[in-house]
Amino acid sequence: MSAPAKVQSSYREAIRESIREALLADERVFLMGEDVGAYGGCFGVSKGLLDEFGPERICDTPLSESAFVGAGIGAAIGGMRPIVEVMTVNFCLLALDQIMNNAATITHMSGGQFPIPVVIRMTTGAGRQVAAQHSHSLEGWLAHIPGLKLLFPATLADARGMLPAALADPNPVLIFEHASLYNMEEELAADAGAVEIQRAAIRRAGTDVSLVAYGGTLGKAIEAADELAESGIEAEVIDLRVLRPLDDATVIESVSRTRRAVIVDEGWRSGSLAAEVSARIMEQAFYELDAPVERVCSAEVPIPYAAQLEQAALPQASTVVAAVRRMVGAGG
Amino acid sequence: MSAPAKVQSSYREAIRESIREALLADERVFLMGEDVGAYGGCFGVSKGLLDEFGPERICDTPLSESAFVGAGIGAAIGGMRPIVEVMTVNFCLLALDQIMNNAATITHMSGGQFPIPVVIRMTTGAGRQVAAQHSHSLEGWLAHIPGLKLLFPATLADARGMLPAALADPNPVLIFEHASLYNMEEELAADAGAVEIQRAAIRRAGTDVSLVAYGGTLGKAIEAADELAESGIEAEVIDLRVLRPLDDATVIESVSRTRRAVIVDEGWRSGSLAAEVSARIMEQAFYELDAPVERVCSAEVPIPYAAQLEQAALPQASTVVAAVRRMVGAGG
Amino acid sequence: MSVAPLPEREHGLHLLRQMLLVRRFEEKCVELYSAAKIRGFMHLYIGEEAVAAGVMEAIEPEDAVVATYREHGHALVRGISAGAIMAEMYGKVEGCSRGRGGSMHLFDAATRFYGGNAIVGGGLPLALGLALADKRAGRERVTACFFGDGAVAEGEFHESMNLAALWGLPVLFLCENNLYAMGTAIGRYESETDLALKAASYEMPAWAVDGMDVIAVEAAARKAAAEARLGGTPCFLELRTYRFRAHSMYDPDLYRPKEEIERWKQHDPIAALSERLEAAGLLSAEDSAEIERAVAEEIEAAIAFAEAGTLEPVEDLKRFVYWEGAEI
Amino acid sequence: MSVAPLPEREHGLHLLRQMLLVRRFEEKCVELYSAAKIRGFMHLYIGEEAVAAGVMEAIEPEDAVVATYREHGHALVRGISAGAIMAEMYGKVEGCSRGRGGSMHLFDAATRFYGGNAIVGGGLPLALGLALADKRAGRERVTACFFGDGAVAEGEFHESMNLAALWGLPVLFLCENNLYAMGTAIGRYESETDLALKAASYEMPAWAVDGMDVIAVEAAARKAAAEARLGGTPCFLELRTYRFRAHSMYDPDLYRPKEEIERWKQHDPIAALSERLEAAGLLSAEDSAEIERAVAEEIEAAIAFAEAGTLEPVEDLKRFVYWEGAEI
Ligand SMILES: Cc1ncc(C[n+]2csc(CCOP(=O)(O)OP(=O)(O)O)c2C)c(N)n1
Ligand SMILES: Cc1ncc(C[n+]2csc(CCOP(=O)(O)OP(=O)(O)O)c2C)c(N)n1
Ligand SMILES: [Mg+2]
Ligand SMILES: [Mg+2]
Repeated sequence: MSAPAKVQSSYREAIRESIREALLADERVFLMGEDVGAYGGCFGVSKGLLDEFGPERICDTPLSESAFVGAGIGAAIGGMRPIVEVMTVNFCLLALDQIMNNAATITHMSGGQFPIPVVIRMTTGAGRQVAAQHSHSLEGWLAHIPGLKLLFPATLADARGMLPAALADPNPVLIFEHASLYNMEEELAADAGAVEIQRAAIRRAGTDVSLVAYGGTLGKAIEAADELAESGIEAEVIDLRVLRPLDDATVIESVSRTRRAVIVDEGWRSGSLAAEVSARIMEQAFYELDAPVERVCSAEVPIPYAAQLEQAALPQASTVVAAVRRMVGAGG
Repeated sequence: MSAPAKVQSSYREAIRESIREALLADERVFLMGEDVGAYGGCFGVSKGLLDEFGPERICDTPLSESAFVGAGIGAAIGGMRPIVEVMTVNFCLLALDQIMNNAATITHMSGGQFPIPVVIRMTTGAGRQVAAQHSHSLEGWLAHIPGLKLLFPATLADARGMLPAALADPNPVLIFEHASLYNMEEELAADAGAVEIQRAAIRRAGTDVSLVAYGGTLGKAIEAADELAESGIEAEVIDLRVLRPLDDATVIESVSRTRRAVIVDEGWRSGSLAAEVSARIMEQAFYELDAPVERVCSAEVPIPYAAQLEQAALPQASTVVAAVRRMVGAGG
Repeated sequence: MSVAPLPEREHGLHLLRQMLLVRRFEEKCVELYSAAKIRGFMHLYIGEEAVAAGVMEAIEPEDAVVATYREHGHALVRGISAGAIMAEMYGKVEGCSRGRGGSMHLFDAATRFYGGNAIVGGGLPLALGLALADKRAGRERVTACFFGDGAVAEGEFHESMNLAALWGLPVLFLCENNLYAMGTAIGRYESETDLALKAASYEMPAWAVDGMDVIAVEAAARKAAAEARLGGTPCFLELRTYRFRAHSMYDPDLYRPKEEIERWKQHDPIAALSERLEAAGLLSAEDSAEIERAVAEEIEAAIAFAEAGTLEPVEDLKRFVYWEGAEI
Repeated sequence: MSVAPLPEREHGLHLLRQMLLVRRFEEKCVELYSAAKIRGFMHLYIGEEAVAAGVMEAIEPEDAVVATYREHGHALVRGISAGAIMAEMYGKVEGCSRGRGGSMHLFDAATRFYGGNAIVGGGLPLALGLALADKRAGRERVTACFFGDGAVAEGEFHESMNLAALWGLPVLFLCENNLYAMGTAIGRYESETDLALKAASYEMPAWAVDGMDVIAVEAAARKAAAEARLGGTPCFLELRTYRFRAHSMYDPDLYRPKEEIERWKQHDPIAALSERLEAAGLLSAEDSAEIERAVAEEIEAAIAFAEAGTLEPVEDLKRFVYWEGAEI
């Protein structure tokens, strides 16, 4: 063992490994949520953990989103380090009172008396024909809430390293996992660990346009950039990583160089995170822009089951490419 | 009785009158919610209606936001015209699953089989020192949801006329009422009735900057415009009125003339409705702008109890004035 | 639970056919899922057919039905055509939800079938409202609301039970207790597993029923429907049943003891009814063959219908976000 | 409900003093509200003092408390200084929540007082978590969770009761049944108004207690706390009480019959205890006067403290949105 060892891993395994390591490292950590135990997690993330750690650390809960999310918040105030899994973001609507009025509020409202080191994980996103009630992308919407931090790993290193960083944070942290990423495979350093959770990352350098993406749309942005490169347009691709507080410095710096931006976001367009990014570019880099910022978002419809409709509703690499070509044509 | 008669009314009375009229006009209409009956509504809106219409039409509900909002949705599908009062927007977090996954979704998801003519009223807004859990301004946030329509009366005519228009609409309509407006008094036509609910309204004409406001911030925008006028800056004031679907045509037309815009929104800044308006101006009027669009929103904090902190957290006319002066100085 | 008396031959055969239609339809669905004709989440009702088949006998065409994502059975027995359901699962415009809902969101205005709700517990408040509308309009109807044992843990269950009892809404709360919420056994998520007991804290009449016995289900549902319709009161039925298949097509089903599954399969509701009818001389081998044949034919026709269906053009994506129908 | 035996003189006087402190403190609050020193929503506990006073005797300093927006009484009896509470209501930095919470959001880490929650039912899940943390850490503590009768209708009540019973969490569910949720009488929002009965459907021990009798409350709370602490099980107490004042300062209180209010005032918990102590020769007129004097002094000091307090500079508005304390 001399050269820095690499292991092949999936996004799912990277998250599982990060949970395992946290459970081993700190007695105060436990995982709770619907079907995290005997079932192994609805996306198989926690498979095997019940056998390894037992039901005191891997806790199946009733279908009671408000109670168990609130219990996670209370346990964090009580000194534990809970990892609460809300199966999918679709069900967090039932726990939003706890998230907004307790997790996000109590530290401030009590005058700073209580840290709330709870981590809440949720799967998000569409694309698998599971229809309107199971296809929400609400991460950008939840990013509206002060007092929370929101993370969205789009790479294996982040899938592996965001959880330990979140657990070390004394504030409530929501971590999103896009359903389409679980099977993504990559090489990962064998000793991969916590990553920083303040900054956006430039995943591809470029000079002609900034593509701002995150989570499930990062791959689409990169695909678009690759296609654009063939016709000589060099797109810079930014992975927001942290949805709250937003690292707009990285975005503004990039846009100030490229003078154009397209934001790619799976949320519904009106009131999307993309709107916020666009507004910030307006405010901080207006005079740097050669063309108006564009957004490629989901269509404003409940996501339909039929494949052709669903795909038409979601952001696509081709839509991004078209937006960039339009923009370069117009402004340059 | 010859000249068009006027009556003095408050915002509260105008809403009450619109409910009364709807109850008289259509047997299918009923009002339900916490304390709408014996108590007369937590803001006194429904005072007297129980006596007039009886408990079959004015229905006190248990503290069960999810059940009674869902029941309103179901009753609408079943052919009724329910007016559901969620005491304040703060408590709608407990009913969001019903609102997003049923009210906003079933028409589309069923392939267009069911209209859902439910009206959901909620008081919103801060400014009365009722602290973090009772001071949310979530109307802009809820405007993210496709399938809903959102209205916010900021004038007496709208307070009087939006409800009948909403009840006539076959879709779920959310109506917001800002707590600070209930006591607002104005003259109202004695025969005031339904108003249109598609368009934004220009409440004050101007040439130098467009102030985009709605609901609780309209008064502040007008106040700012009056102050600006003293130093020769003529601000146009737009009342959005309809928060979804947004009437961006009116905004874009105005901004194209004034070449500057400030959006005044009581929501938390990141992910606010103001962000959406800014992004749309970016997309549709970028080349018309003389200066970047600015937002005056609430600070990103749980709203505190102490008066000086609360006021510092909220948008103020003075902040709007300052933003406009900065902007006019910079761009003009 | 005493043994309910056998119905007349014709009715017995009808019940058998209804259950068999569900069983064979879903067996086909499994094949079609493997062939990627059906996608997304799919939850099978196999093993639980007696519940839907029994309950639907107790309600009228004018009554309303609210179901869950595990609702192929309810939809078929309620009378939505197998073709419209299959086309829905194919994502075709001819589907009962125009291809927009899929397996979990079958809707049909004609039979007052209001979904197909994939949020556990999410259909209950809706059912209250449907019943409320009927009650206010003076229509003597009931709303049959199906949900799983897992839904009992949700806050919406509690709120809905209370409101229904308080307002005397004619809702049948039909709890399909198959002992598991996904991979979690009921004893690991309910502190009190006798579900009918819950109804007592709302002063609501409640019974537990052998959900593998279609005749018992029908009898209980008739009693509950009569109380609801005339007494204007909700009723709660715990229907004790079991799913023979995994929770969904994604579920490797590793959390249930094999013996438990085998034991329950001994109580297959279709076999049980067949045997009772045969023993009573009401069902012959030819009858059985004929039912199988008719069912197979219906399903083949449904598949042909779905195959022949059309895909909605993507230009129509935004249609029906808002109501487009006649003025209401 | 049998009459609980009188405690020793010292303890009796202590209970009396606790209740009187709450009563007189709130009477002052009314004046201060009229004088606009206190703003926002304010809910008075007057009439219900026996509940907080009795329960707090049953729990230890290491235990936790979760309360509602009607929590002046709980906070005072728990031992948060009257000055810190008054300063909070004045919106001063010296307040127990730095002036950010106000009347509805009293917090105090030192006494493990976790609010002051103004969302009906919102504190219950939090209480589960606090109890869970203690249980996992092997600390023999209980969490006392107060809520109103109205909260029983909320889904969170149901979810929390089930989860607490299922996991054996040492939570005392303390339902302050004052017969009204704001302006709605319990019979108009609960289909079954015997609240202790609800606990049965979670297999949770439960008792109803005369909440106007501080000695009975203390006895019941001691029993429940002992079960919770040692048995690791939640308990539910229905504390039958009544608020003598309106729901909040905004409430004209028009929905309750005057006679009902007068009837309940005959059961004033403070007068009742005084009379019993006097009758037993444990309380003299001088004792009463001395208690009144001491309480008045404490309250005057609290007001002086609040008056002398400082307003947080607006530059600090964004402090504590995220944790600023020591590394944890
Ligand atoms: C609110 C909510 N939480 C979680 C889920 C994910 N989920 C789907 S089905 C299911 C189990 C439901 O069990 P039960 O109610 O017993 O119905 P069954 O599937 O056994 O018929 C879960 C957890 C969901 N759909 N909705
Ligand atoms: C979820 C929620 N809905 C509504 C309200 C408004 N509200 C405040 S107190 C109250 C009545 C609560 O009654 P109860 O629980 O009996 O407590 P009490 O005030 O009688 O002590 C209501 C409806 C709220 N704060 N939270
Ligand atoms: Mg089940
Ligand atoms: Mg009460």
